[in-house]
Amino acid sequence: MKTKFIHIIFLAFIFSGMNVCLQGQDVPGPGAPGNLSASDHPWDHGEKIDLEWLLSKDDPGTVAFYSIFKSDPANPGSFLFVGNTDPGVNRFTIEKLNREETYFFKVTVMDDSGNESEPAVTLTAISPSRQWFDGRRFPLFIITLIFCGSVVYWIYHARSGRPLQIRKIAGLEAVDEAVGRATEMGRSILFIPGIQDMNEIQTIAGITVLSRVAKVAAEYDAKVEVPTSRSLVMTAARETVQASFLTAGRPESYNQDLVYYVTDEQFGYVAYVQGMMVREKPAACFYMGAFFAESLILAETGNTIGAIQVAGTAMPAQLPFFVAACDYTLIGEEFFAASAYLSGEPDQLGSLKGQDVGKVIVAAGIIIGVFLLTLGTIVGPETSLGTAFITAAEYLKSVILT
Amino acid sequence: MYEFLKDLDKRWIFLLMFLSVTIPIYIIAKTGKSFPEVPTVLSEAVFQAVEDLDEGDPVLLSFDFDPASEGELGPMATAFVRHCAEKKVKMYFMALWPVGPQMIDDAIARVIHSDFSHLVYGMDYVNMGFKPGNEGVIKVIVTDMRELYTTDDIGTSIDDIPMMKDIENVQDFELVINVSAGYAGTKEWVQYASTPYPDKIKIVAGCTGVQAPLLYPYIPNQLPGLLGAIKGAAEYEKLVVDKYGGDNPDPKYLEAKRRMGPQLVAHLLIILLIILANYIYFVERKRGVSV
Amino acid sequence: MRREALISTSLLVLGALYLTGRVFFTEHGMGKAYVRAVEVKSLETDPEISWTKYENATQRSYHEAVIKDPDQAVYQFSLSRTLGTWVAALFTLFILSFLYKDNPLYKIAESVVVGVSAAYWMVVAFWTTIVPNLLGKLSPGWIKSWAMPGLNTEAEFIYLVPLTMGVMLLWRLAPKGSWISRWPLAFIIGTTAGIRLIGFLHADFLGQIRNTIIPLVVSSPETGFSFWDSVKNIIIIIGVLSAIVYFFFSIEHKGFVGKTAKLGIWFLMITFGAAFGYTVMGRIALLAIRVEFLLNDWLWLIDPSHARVLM
Amino acid sequence: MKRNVPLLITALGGFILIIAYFIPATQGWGEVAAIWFDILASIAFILGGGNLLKIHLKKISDKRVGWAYSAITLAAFLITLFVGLGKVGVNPNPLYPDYGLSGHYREIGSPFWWLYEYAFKPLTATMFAMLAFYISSAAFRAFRAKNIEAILLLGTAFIILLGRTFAGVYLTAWLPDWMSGLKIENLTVFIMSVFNTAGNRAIMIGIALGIASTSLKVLLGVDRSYLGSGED
Repeated sequence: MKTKFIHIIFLAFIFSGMNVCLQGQDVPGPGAPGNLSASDHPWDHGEKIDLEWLLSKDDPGTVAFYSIFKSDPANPGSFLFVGNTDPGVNRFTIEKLNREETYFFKVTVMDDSGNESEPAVTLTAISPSRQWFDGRRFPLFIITLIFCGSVVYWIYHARSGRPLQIRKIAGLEAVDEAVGRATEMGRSILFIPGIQDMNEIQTIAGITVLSRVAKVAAEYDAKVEVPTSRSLVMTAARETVQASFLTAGRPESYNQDLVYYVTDEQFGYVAYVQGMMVREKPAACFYMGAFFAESLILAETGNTIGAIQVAGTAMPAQLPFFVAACDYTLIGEEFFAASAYLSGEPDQLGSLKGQDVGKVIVAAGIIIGVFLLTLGTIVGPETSLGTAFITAAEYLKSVILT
Repeated sequence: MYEFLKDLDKRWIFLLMFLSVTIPIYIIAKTGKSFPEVPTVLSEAVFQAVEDLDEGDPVLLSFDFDPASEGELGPMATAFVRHCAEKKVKMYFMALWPVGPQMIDDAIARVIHSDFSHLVYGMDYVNMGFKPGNEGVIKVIVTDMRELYTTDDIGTSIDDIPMMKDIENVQDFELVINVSAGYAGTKEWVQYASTPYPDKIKIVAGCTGVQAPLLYPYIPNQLPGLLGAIKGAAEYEKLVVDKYGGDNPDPKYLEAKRRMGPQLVAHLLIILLIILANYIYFVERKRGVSV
Repeated sequence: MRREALISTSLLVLGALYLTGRVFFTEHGMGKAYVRAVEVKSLETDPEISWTKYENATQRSYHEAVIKDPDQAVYQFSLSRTLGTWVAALFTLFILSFLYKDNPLYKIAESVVVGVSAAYWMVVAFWTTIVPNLLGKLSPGWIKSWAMPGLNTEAEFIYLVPLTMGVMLLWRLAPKGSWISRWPLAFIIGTTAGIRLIGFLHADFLGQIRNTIIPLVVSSPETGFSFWDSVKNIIIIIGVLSAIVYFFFSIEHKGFVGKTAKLGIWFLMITFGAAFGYTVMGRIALLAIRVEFLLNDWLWLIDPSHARVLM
Repeated sequence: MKRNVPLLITALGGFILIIAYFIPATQGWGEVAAIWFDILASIAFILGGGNLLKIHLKKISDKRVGWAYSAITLAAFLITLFVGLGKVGVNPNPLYPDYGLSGHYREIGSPFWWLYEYAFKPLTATMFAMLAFYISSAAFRAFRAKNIEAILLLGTAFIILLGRTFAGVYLTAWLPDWMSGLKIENLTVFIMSVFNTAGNRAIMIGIALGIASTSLKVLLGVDRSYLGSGED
C-alpha cells in the first residue's frame, strides 16, 4: 500500500516535471488509453473482434473522442482508421474483418485542442473466429421453435380425434358450388395457379387448392383447364390433377393436355388467357396463387363472360381488384388456410390453430412493447424509471425481435 | 338518365377513357402547357438525399423495371440520372430484372450521351448489368460485390474498370437509388440492404403506383424518401429542373409533368364514374329493385 | 350484327385511307425511323477489326445533317426500324381492338406475343443462367473459348448436382420412369418451404411487430407533447391488432371478437381503397405512353420532345 | 420408393436450410439453393417449350378451328428462338473481336433486338395498358355504397384519386391553416401513413404466418398434393 502510494507520488512528480519541461513548447497530448485488449466477438460469423481499454486519465475531462485503428494485413506495420467513439466509452466492436488474417489494433485519444495521445496497442495478433451458432438469431430460433411446435402440437391434437373449433370462411363453400354450376351448364372450369414459379409458397398453396377443385370436378365429370406460365408449375400441376382424378376414381378421364404451358411472359400469358376466356366461356374461374397486374384483366374478363369467380392471393397490391371484381376473395392468410379447409383432413385444420398461436405472440409482443414505451414516455425519459422502461422496450425491439 | 346509365355498354366507358387520355396528350403537346406541381415531403426527401452528395461520391442505381412500366418509371430514371450527373457523382448501374440493362442503356443514352457526353464509361459511370437471383443478389452484394459481379454488362472484367477499385460491397456506396416496378425491387432492397445495415446503407426509391402503398410501412426509418408513380416523378422533375434546368429546359426532363395532364382528366373521369355508379345504385334502392 | 360489321369495316377503311393520305400526300410523311452510324473499333490493335453500329436518331438530326452536307452518310433512313415502328403501332391497335370485341386481328397479336415471349424468356434463360451459371461453372475453359472470353474462374463440380437434377426433371419426356422427375421437384419445394418459412418469420413477422412497437403518447423533451402523432400511433396500433383479430381462425366472429373483427375489416377496406386509388395512377400512365407512342412516333401528330422538323 | 423418397428429400432439404440459417458457416446456403433453382427452372424450359410445340403442332395437323393462329405462334416462337440462341447479327464484344459469340444477345440492331423492340415490347406494354380501361369499368360496376365496407373502400379510393392530382389540391386550397390537416394532399398522406400502414402490416403478419405454416405442412408431409399419386 505504501509502496504504491510512493509510486503514485513519484509518477505525479515525473509528470509535473514533464509538464514544466514542455511548457512553452507544444501543448502535450492527452493521457493515453491503457491496457488495450482484443477478444473474439462471440456468436458471430467470424468477422468481428471486440476491443476494450482503460479510459484516459483525462476522461472525463478534455477528451474529445477515441480513435480506433486496425493493422493492414496487406501492408504490415501500417494501420487503417476504423472509427471513433465518444468519451466515456471504453469498448468497440470492429466489423468486416477477414477470418484468414491476423490483426493488431491500436487506440488513441484526441483532446479538445486536437492533440493526439500515444497509442495503446495490442501486443499479440488475433484473428476473428467463426462460431457454430449465430447468437443474434437466438431469439428468432426460439420464436421459430415455439411457432413450429404449436403447429405440430395442434396437428397431433387434431389427429387424436379431439374436436377443433374453426370458424367459417365465406369463399370456401363457393368452390364446390362453382364446380357444380359449371357441370350443370356443361362448360369448363378455368384454374390459374398464379404466374410465379414453384419457388413461391403461394404457387404451392394454389396447387393444393387445385387438387381439391380437380377432385370435385372429376367427381362431377367436369373439365378443368389449367394454363400455366411456368414449366415447373405445369409439371407439378399435372401430377396434382392426375392424382385427384385417381382419388376420385376416374383415372381414365384425366387428360394431360388440359394442363399446359403458355409462356413465361406475364402479359403474353394474360393475352392468351383473356382471349381463351372470351372464346371458351368457362363457367367458373379460380385464381389461386401469386398475381400481379394481370389480376384485374382476368377478373374483369371473367366478369364479362358471367363466370363465378373465386380468387385467393397473398399479394396485398392485387387484393383490392379481386375484392372488387370477384364473387369471393380469400384475403392473405385466408388463402393459405383454404388448402387446410378444403382438404377436410383434421390434421390440416390443426395447423390453423397453430397459426393462431402465432397471432397471440404478435399481439402480446405489440402490447408489451407499446405498454413499456408508453409508460416510459409518460414517466419521462429523464427519470431513471422512464429510462428503464424505454431500455426494456428497446431491448425487445432490437435484440429479441431482430 | 337512369335508364340510359343502367344498361350502359362497357365499351362507352372504354371510349371515354381513351379520349380522356388522348385529348389532353394532344392538347398539352400542341400548346406546350401543363399543370403546376407542388412537391410533397417525400419527393423533397429524395431530392435532398441526392443533393447532399459530394462530387465523386459513389452512388448505386438499381433499375429494376421493364418496358411495361417505363411509362411511370422512365421519367424518374431520367431525372435521377440527370441529377446524379449534375452532382458529378460516380454512377454504378445494376438491375435485378432481366430487361433492366436495357432500361439502363436507354437512360444513359437519353441523358449521359446527349447532355453529359464528357462523362467517361468506367470512370464516371458503369453498367454492371443484370444478375438473376432477385433478393439473393442483394444479400450477396451487401457484403461482397465481386462474388456475383465479375464483369460489367458487356463482359469487361471488373478489375479493368477504374471506378470499381474502391468498391467492395453495397455498404461502400453513399446512396442507393432504386427504381422499381415490383418484385424484386424496393421492398427487397429495404429488407435485405438498409434494414440489416441501417448506418451504412441509405436507400431512396421511385416506384409504381401499385407498389407505393406497400412501401409506406418502411417510411421514414428504413426508407427516407419515395417517389410514388408518375406524380412523384413529376414533383421530383420539378425540383431538379428548378435547380438545374435553366430557363428553357429540354422537354425530355419534363416528361412526367406533361403526363400529369391525361392523369388529371382520367382521374376525374373515374371519380365521375364512381359517382354515377352510386347514383344508379341509390335510384335502384329507392325503386326497390333487388341488387 | 350486320350493321356492326358494316361500321367496323368502314372504320377500318377510313383509317387505312387516312394513313395512306398521311404517308403519301403530306410532305413529311409519318412513322419513319432514322439511325446514326457509329463505327466501332475493336480494342485490340492487332488485327484491327471494325464494324458499324446503328444508334437511334431523330428526324431532326437527320434533317440538319442533310442540310449541312447533302452527301453525308452518318445519319441514315432505316428501313428495318421504320418497318418496326409500323409493326409496333399495328400491334398496339390490334391489342386495343379487343376492347371492342374479340376479332381476328387480336388473335394474330395474341399468337405472336405468345410465340415471341415464350422464346424470348428461353433465350434469356440460356444466355444469363445456363451459360454462365451452369456450363460456365462446370467447364469454364470451354465456355471461355466461345461465349464468355472474359471468364476467369475455376470449375466448381458441385454444379453437377443441379445438372443431375435437371436431367432427372427432363426424364418426364422418357417413356418409362417419369416418377424420377418428382425428386428434383421435391427438392425445389422442400428448399423453397425452408427458405420461405424462416425468411418470412424473420423479415415480415418479426419486422412488422418491431415496427408496430411505438408509444401511444408521443412526447419529447424538445417539442413537448404531440397530439396528432399520438393519435396516429393509437390508430395504427388499434388497426393492426383488430385486423389480426379478423384473421383469427379458431374463434367465431361473435360478440366482442366479432366487433373487433369488424373494425379490422374496415381497416382492410380502407387499405384496399388506398391501394386502388394509387394503382389507377400507374395504369393511366401506361396507357398514356402507348397513346404517346401512336401519336408521336407513328402518326407524327405531336412532337413533345422536339425530335422532328416538319418540312 | 416412388412416394417416400420425394417426401424425404422435401423434408431434408427444408429442415437443413432452416437450420443453416442459424449457423454462420452455412448462412449462404439459401442463396445457393436459389441459384440452383434458377438453373433447374431454366432447364425446365425444355419441358415448357416442348409442350408448346406439341400443342400447336397437334392443332395444325388436326386442322382444328383456328389452326392458322397456331401456325403464327409456332413461327414466331421458332424464329425468335433461332435468332436469339444463335446471336444472329450480333457483333462481337469490342474487347474480344475474335469471338463471334461474345456480344450481347440483345445488341441494338440485331434481329433479336428488333423482335424485342417492335413486337415483344409494344405487345406486352399495350396489354398492360388495357388495365386503364378495365379499372374504369371496375370502378363503375363495383364501387357502390352497399354497406359500410364498400363505403370505406370507395371513399378512400375517392380521396386518394383526388389527392393525387392538381384538382384535389386546388379544391381544398382555401382551407385555413389550422385546418390544414384536412387539405387533400395532407389527408392523402395521413391515410397512407396511418390506415394503410396498419392494414398492410396486419396483412403482412398474417401472410407470414400463413406461409410459415404452409411451409411446415409441406415439410412434414401433411400437405403433399404436389407429389401426385405415387403411381408411375
